Amino acid sequence: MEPLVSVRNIKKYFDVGEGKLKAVDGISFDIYPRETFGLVGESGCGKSTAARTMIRLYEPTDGQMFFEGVNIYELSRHEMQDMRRNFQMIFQDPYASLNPRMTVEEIVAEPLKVHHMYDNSKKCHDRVIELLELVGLNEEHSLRFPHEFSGGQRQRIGIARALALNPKFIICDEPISALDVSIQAQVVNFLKRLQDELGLTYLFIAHDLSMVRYISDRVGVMYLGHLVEIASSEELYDNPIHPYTKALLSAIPIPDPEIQRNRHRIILEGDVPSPVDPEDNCRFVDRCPYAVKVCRKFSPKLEEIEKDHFVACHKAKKI
Amino acid sequence: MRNDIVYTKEMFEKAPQELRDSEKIKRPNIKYWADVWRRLKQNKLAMTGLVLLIILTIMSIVGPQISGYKYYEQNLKKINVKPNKEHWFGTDELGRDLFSRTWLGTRYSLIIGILAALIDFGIGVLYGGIAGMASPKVDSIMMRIAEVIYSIPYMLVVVLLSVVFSEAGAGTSMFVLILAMTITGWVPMANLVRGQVLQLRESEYSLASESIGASKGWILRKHIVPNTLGPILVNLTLTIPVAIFSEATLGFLGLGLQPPKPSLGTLANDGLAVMPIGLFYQILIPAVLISILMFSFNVLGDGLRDALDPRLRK
Amino acid sequence: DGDTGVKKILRSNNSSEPGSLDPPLAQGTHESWILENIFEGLMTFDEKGELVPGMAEDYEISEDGLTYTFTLRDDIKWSNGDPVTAEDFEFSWKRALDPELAADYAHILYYIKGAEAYNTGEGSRDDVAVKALDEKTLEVTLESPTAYFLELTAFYTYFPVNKKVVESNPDWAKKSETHVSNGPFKLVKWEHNAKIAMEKNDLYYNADKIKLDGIELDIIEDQNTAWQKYEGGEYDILVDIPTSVVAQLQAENDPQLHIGPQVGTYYYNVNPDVKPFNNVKVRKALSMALDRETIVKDITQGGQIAAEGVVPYGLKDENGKEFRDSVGKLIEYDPEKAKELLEEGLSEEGMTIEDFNNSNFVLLYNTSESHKKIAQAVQEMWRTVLGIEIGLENVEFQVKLDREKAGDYDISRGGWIGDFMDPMTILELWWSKSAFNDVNYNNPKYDALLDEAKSTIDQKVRMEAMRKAEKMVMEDMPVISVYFYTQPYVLRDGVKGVVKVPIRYPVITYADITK
Amino acid sequence: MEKLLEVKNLAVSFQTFFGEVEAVRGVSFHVNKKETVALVGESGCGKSVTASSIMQLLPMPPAFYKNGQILFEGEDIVKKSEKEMQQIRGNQISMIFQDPMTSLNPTMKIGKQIVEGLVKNKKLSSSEAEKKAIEMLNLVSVPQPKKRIKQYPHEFSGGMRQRVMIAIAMVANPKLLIADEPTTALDVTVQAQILDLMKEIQNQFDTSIILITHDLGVVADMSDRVIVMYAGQLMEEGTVYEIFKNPKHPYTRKLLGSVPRLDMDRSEILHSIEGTPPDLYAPPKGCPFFDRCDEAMVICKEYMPEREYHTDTHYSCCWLNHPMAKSVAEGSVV
Amino acid sequence: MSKYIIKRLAMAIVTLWVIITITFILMHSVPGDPFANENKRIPEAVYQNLLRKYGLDKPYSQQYLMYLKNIARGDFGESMKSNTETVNEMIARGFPVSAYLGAQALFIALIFGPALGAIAALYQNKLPDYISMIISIVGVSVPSFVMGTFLIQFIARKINWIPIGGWGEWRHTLLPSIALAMMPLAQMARLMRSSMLEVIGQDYIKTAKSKGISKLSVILKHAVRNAILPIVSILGTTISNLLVGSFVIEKIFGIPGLGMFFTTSIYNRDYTLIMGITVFYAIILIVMLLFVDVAYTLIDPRIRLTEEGH
Ligand SMILES: Nc1ncnc2c1ncn2[C@@H]1O[C@H](COP(=O)(O)OP(=O)(O)OP(=O)(O)O)[C@@H](O)[C@H]1O
Ligand SMILES: Nc1ncnc2c1ncn2[C@@H]1O[C@H](COP(=O)(O)OP(=O)(O)OP(=O)(O)O)[C@@H](O)[C@H]1O
Ligand SMILES: [Mg+2]
Ligand SMILES: [Mg+2]
Repeated sequence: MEPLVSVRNIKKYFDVGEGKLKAVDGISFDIYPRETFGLVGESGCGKSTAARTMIRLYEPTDGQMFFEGVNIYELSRHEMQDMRRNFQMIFQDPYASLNPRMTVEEIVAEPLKVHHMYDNSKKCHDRVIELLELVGLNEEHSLRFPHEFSGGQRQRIGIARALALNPKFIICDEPISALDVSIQAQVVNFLKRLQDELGLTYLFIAHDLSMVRYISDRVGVMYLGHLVEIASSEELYDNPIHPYTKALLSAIPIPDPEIQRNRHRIILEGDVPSPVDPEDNCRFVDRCPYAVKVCRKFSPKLEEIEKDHFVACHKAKKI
Repeated sequence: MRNDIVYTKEMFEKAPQELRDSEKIKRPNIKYWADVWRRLKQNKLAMTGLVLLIILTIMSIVGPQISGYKYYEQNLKKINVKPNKEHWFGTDELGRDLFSRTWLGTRYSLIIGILAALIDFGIGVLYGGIAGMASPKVDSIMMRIAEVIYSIPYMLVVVLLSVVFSEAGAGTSMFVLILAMTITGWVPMANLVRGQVLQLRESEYSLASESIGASKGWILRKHIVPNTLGPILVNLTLTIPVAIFSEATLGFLGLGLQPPKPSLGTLANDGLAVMPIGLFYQILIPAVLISILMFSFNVLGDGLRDALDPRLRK
Repeated sequence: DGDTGVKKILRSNNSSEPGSLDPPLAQGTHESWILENIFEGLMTFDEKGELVPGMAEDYEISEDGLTYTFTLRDDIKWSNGDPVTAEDFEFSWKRALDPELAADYAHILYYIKGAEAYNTGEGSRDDVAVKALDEKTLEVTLESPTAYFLELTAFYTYFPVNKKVVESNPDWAKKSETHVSNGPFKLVKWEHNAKIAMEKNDLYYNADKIKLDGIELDIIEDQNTAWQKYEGGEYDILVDIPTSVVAQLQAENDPQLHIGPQVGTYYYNVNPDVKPFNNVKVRKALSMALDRETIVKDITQGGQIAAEGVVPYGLKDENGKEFRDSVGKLIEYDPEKAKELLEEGLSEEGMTIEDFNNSNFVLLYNTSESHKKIAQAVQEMWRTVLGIEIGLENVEFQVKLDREKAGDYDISRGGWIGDFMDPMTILELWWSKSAFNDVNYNNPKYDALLDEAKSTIDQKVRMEAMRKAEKMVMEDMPVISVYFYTQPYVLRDGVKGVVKVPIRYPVITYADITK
Repeated sequence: MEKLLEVKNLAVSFQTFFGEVEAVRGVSFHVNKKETVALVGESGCGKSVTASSIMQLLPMPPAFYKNGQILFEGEDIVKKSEKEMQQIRGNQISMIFQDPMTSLNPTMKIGKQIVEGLVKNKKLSSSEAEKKAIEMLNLVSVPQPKKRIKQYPHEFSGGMRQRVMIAIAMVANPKLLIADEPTTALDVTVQAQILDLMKEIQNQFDTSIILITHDLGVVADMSDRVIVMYAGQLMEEGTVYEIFKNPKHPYTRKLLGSVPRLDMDRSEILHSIEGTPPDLYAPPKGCPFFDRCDEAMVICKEYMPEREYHTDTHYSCCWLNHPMAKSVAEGSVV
Repeated sequence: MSKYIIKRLAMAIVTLWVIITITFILMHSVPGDPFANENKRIPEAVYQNLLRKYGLDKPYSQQYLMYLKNIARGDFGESMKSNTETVNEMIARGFPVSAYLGAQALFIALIFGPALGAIAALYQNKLPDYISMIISIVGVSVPSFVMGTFLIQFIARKINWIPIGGWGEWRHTLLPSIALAMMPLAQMARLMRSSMLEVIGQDYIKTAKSKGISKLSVILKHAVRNAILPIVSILGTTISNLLVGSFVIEKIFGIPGLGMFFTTSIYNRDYTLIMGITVFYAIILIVMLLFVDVAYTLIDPRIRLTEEGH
C-alpha cells in the first residue's frame, strides 16, 4: 500500500540565542491511509513541533514531507493554502487557538468560508450545527464566545473546526487531554467512527497511553527530537524494546486504587539533556540503565528489529 | 430524604423517553451586532457621546441658518461684540455673526476631521497590516518607505500640492486638503497596527487559522485586526482633532478652506488674535466645541471598543 | 544719570534673528534696528530725527550735483580703538558691491558711478567712483544727480566696516566677541535666536548724547508673547504689537501707544491682461467701491491713513511741505459711480455682471492675519457695492510672487515700504523697467516724467514731474491703493527720547529711562 | 481529623448577557489537613469555578458569590478583603491553573515567574531567588534549569509550561494546594514524578491537596477522598476505595466505565455517556443527570435528591437510594 | 540581534539617500527661492550674484552631486539666510535646546500618560477613569498654539517665578514642556487604557494574583509590559517629533530651538537648511524606529523581526 503521508528526515531547529534548539532532529515515518499513527513521548520532546512542521506551520529546517506523493515543502504559498484542506490539526491548547472575538459559529465556519465550501449561508450554518452536534455541542452554543466555555467544551470547538473540511488526514495534538473521561470516550469513539465512515487517517499525539493504545494502529515513541521506536500498537505495548518505552509503559496509571498503589514503576534517573546543540549520541544515554560506551559515541539508527518493529537503540537486540 | 414531597409509586417508575430533552431551554438568540448595540446602549458615557455627536451634527447642518445672519455678512459697526441676545456667540473682528460661523465651521471641521481620520485609518491599517504580516524582508522595505515618507519635509509637499492643484480655483478643493493631511498622517497609525500585528500573528489562533489554509490576508482581516481594534479605535479618535487643527495650519500654506468660509481651526486662530485684549469668548467657543467633539468621539470610541470585546460581555 | 550707579538698560524685543550683523549683508528691519545703534554712516539721524552729519564732519556737493566730497571727523574710532578712516568707507562700499559678497541691498549703492557695473560683473572694482583722498576725505561720484544721496549715506548698506578687522578675520561679524563697530553702542552678546545685548560705546564721539548704558533685545517671534512680556513690565518699548492690541490701546487713548509715521503704501495689483481688468473703468470701479476710511478705522485699526494716491505722507516737497498735500486727493469713494463705471466698463468688454461672477475671479494674498482680514472686508465691500463675487485665495508668499511673475492672478495684494524719503521711492515702482513693476505698467509718458525727475537736483523740477507722474498713475490705475502704512509702537512710561523717522524703526539710540 | 477547608453551600453565578449562569449550585465539602481530595466530573461542571472561588480569583463581574461560606482555618474567605487575600494567596493556598499556555506571562522570564511570590513574601535576594527557581525547576524535572529560568514561556513545550505552573504553586509550600488538572499535558513518566513530588511535599509540609483531574488513574493513585461533581452540584463523595469499588451514583459508574483499559480489545467501542449536561443558564429543577441517565425515574425530573449516606464517608445524591425506588424496581410496593 | 541592527543601519544609508533625493527634487520644484524677501525684493543683478555665491547657478545635477559629496563628509553647507551660522552650527545649537525640552516633555508624557491610562483601565467606568479621560481629552483637543497661549496668559502672567517666554534657566522650560507633553500624554493614556483592558482579562494575570503579590505589583510587573506595545509603536514618531522640537511651541515661548527651522527654512526656501534639517530629522527618526523595533523584541520576546525562527 502507498503511504498517505511520508515523513522523511524532518528537522526543525529553533534559534535560541546560545545555539540551535533541535526540537525535531531528523525523524522519518510513514502513515498509511485509514491508519492511526500514535505519537508519544516525554513532554517537550518535540511532538507538537514535529506535527506543526509536518504540515508546514513551521517552516522546516530540513527534510521532506510527502502527502499523497507530493512533497508539500516544495509547494508555493498558494498551492499550500489549497493543499491544507486535505489535512487539519486539532491544537493542544484549546483556548489559545480560538480567536476570543469570534463566536463558535464563526470559528467552526471559518474553514468552510476560507475554502468557499458553500455559496449559501444557510447551508453553511446547517453544516456548522451539524459539526457542533457531532462533537457534542449544540446550536445554542453557536453564538457564544470561547471564553464562555469550560476547557473541555473549548477543545470540542477545535475538533469541530478541524472536521469541517472533511480532511483526509488529521493531526490530533493532544486533542483529549483537556477533556473529561466520558467526553474523551465520546470523542475517541467519534474519531474512530469518522475514520471508518470517511476513511480518515490520523496522527494522534497524546500522553494517555491507554488511549493511544486503544486508538492507534501503530505507535511511534519520541525522545528529545528523535524517534526511538515504532511498532504496531499491540506489539509495542506487549513487547517494548527501547528502554525509554519500557519506562513509559510502566508509568501508565491504572484507574484502580488497589492496583495503582501497589505497582512497580521504572524510575528514570538522571537529567534530560538539553535540546540545544545536543551531542550526536543517543539522547537517552544519561538516563539509560543499559548504556554502554558506543551509546555515547553514535546516535543509533532506527532499525527493524522484528517485523514492523523499529527501534533506535544500540543494544536493542540484547535487551 | 426530603420530606416535603409526597412520594408516589409512579414517581419511581422508569422515566419514559418523552420526558427527556422535552423542554431544553434555549438561550435567547442574540446576534453579535445586536448585542454590541445593546451593550453600547448600556454604556451611559458612550451614549452621551453619541447623543452629543448627533446634536452637533444636526446643529452643523441647521445652525448656520438659525441666527438669520449669513456667515460672511459683515457689520463693521458691530465688531467684537460679546455674546448677547442678537448674536448668541457674539461677533468677530469683522462684525460677522459667530453663531452662524461656528456651526458652519463645525460642519467643515467634522467633515475634514472624520474623512482625514478615516483615510489615515484605512491606509494605516492596510499598510501596517500588510507590513506586519509579510515576510521580514517585505516588512523592512515597507517600513523604510514609510520612514522616507515621514521624513520628507511635510510643508514642502504641501506647498507643492497647493501649486500643482492651484487650478482647482479659489481655495483648493477639499480633496487636495485631505490629501495633504493624510499624506504623512497614516504613518503612525501604520506603525501602531504593524506593532500589534507582529504580536498577534504569533498567537495560536492565527496559527490555527493558517492551518486550515487561510491566507495571510484572511488571517489579518478576521483575526488580527479585530483583536487589535482597541488601540486602533483609540488612535482613530485621536486623529480627528489633529486633522481639525492641521486644516487651520494648512490654511497658512494656501490649502484648505478659503475665507470667509470658517472652520473650527480657523475660528480658534482668529480668536487667538483677540485674546491679548481679553476677548476670550472668540477662542473659547471653538475650543469648547472641539473639546465636546473630542469628548464625544473618545467616549464613543471607548464604548465601542468595550462593546466590541466579547470578553467584557455582561 | 550714570552716577546713580544703576545701569540704564533699555529692553525690548527684536522680532527675528538677524541674518547678519555685517551691514552690507543685512536684509531688513530685524537687522537694521540693531545695526543703526552700533554703526553710523556718513550722515545720521539726530535725537530730533533730523538728518545730520555723522561720521562726516562736513561735505561738499559739486555744482552738477554729481560729486560729493566728505570730510570725516577727527575723533571717530572703531570700538576696538582703531580710527575710522575714509579708506574704511571706500573699502566698505566697494566690498558691498563685490559680486562675490552678493549683498542683497547692493543696488542701493548703484547711484555711485560704476557701482552697478561692478556689482553685475561688467565693470571693475577700481572703476567704482568712491575714493579716499586721504585719511579723512572721501570723494564719491554719482551716475546722475540724486537729491536724496545724502540721506542714503545714513542707510545701513552705506555703513562702514573696519577694513583691518574684516581683512584679517572674515568671520568677524559672526560673534559678539570679534564684532567691531563705530556707532553709539557696541555688540556685547549675541545668543542666536534668543538675545542680543549692546553696551554704550565709550569711544563714540558723541557719547555724551547717549543716555543709555545698554540695550537688550530678546528675539521672540510671537507677537502675543512679546506683548505679554511688555505688559509684564519686561520691556521698555515694543514695536511689533498685535493689531487687536493696537486697536484697543487706540480706542482707550492709551498714552503708551505711539503711532509713528512710515513711508509705505498698501495696494492691490490688478492684472491688466485679464479681461475685464484690462478696462480702466472696471479698475476704477473697484477702487471707488472701497470705503477706505472704514478699512483703516474698523479693520486695520492701527492708525493707518486711507490712501489718497500712491505716495504716502511723510515725504516733503520743494517747499518742505507734505508732497501728498501738494498733489491732493486722487481717490474717491463713490458707490453709485462705482456701480455705473463697472457696468460701463463691463459692457465695453462685452460682459455682464453675471459673466463676471461666473468667471470665479480671485483675490490673491499671501498668508497673514491682517491681509486676510482686509481681503475679507474688501471682498464684502465689492460684493455689497458692486454686486460682484470675488473669491479669496491665500498662498504662501513665495508662491504668490511666483504667480505674479507668471501673470497667474486676477487681483493680488501688494505693498511697498520706502527706502528713502523721497516720492521716488514709491513712484519708481511703476517705471516700465522696474524689477518690481508687478503689473507691468508701461507708459512712456510716465517713464519720461520719472527720467526728468532723476536728471536734476532742482527740487522744484523734480517735484513737479513727480506730481504729474502720480496723477498719471492714478488715472490709469494699474494698482488700487488702499492705505498708507504707519508704525505703532508702545513706550513704557518714563522712556523718553525715542524718535520716529518715517523710513526707520523707532530710533532708540537717544532714549532715556527716567523712571 | 482537623478540617483545613470547609466549603458550605457555595453558589457562584456568572452574570452573562443571556442572564445568570449558575455555574456552582450549593456545593458543600471539606478538606482535612494533609489530605488529598479529588474533584472529578464532566467538563464544564464547575470544578474550576469552585477552585477559583476558593482563591477569590474569579473575574468579578461577571462572577459573583451567590451564597455560601468558604472557611479556611475557620475564617470565611468570601468576606476577606483583597489585601487579606493577598496574604493568603501563594502563601497559604496555591493554585495550579488548568491552562498552562495562557497562564504564564509571555513577557516575563520563567525564573522570575516562579519566585516572584516568594521574593515578595519572604524577601529573598536575587541570587537566593535564582537558586530557589533552579531548585524548583529541578524538582519538577525541567531539564537544564539554569538555562531555562532565563527563557520565556513560548520557548517551552506545553508540558514544560505546566511543570512551571506546578513549580510556581509549590514554591511557597502552601497549606492547601489546589491543582486544577496539573498533569494533563504531561507524559506519564513526568506525571508520575510530579505526583510523587506532590506526595512528598504533602508528607513534608502536611499540605492538603484539592486535585482536579480527568485522569481517573491519577485519582486512584493520589487521592484519599473523591468528590464527584455534575452540573454545578455534588453527586457523590467517598473515599477513593468506596468510589472506585462501590460507586453509588449512575454518573460515577458511567464515568468509571468510560476509561479505556490496557487489556481492552481495540475493536471494542468505549463506553461513553451520550448527550450533554444541562445548560446552567436555566438549570433543571430535578436531578441534572436525568436526561442522560439510563436508570432515570419520573421523580428525578422534578426533584433533586438529597444526600444519602452509605457510610460515614460515602454519600450519593440519587433517587435510586430511596427505598421506594428499589421496591418499585423489584415490583414490591411498600 | 546586533547583526540585525547593523543591517538596519546599513539600510538607513539607502533610506537617507532616497530622502535626500526626493527632498532635493521637491525643493527645487516648489516656486520661489531663498532670496525672495517678503518686505524687500531684489533686482535681477543682485539676484544673479546671490545665485552664483551659493552655487545655484549650476545645473541641478551638479548641485545634487555636490550636495551628496558634502553630506558624506558630514557638512550640510552654508545657510542661505543666515550669514552667521552654517547649517551644522544651527543644528548643533538648536538641537540641544529642542532635545532638552522634548526629553522633558517625553518624560512628563511617559510618566503620566501610561499611568493615567492604567488607572483608567483598572477603574473602568468609575471616577478615576473619567478624570483620566477628561485630562486626555483636554490634551488632545486643545491645540498647542492655544495651550501655549493660555499657559502664558494664565500661569506665566500670574506666577512671577515662571517667565513668560525666553530661554536660559530651567524655569523657562516648564511651561513649554507641559504644552509639548499634553498631546503625547493624552495619546498614551488613551492607548494604555485600551490595551490594559485587554491584558487584565488574561489568564496570566490570574496566575500572578494567585501568587499573592499585591495588586500594584500585578499591574506593574505583569500587565504593563504586556500592554505597553501600542505605546511603544507610536513612540518612534513621537520621540523624534519631540526631540526636534515644535515650531509652534518654540515660536510662542521664544525658544531658540530646532523646531523653528522646520517651518522657517521652508518659508525662506533656505535650501541647505531644509536639506540639513531633513537629513538630521530622518536620522533621528530612523534611529528611533529602529529602537522601537528592538524594543518590541525586548518587550515581547515572541516577536521576531528576522527570518530566524519559523
Ligand atoms: N467567564 C464566564 N462567563 C460565563 N460563564 C462562565 C465563565 N466561566 C465559566 N463559565 C461557565 O461555568 C461553568 C463551569 O465552568 P468550569 O470552568 O468551572 O468547568 P470545569 O468543571 O472546570 O470544566 P473543565 O474540566 O472542562 O475545565 C461552565 O458551564 C462555563 O460555561
Ligand atoms: N518557538 C519556539 N522557540 C524556541 N523553542 C521552542 C519553540 N517552540 C518549541 N520549542 C522547544 O522545542 C522543544 C519541543 O517542543 P514541543 O512543543 O514540540 O514539545 P511537545 O513534545 O509537544 O511537548 P508537550 O507534550 O509538552 O506539548 C521544547 O524544548 C521547546 O522548548
Ligand atoms: Mg505539545
Ligand atoms: Mg476547568
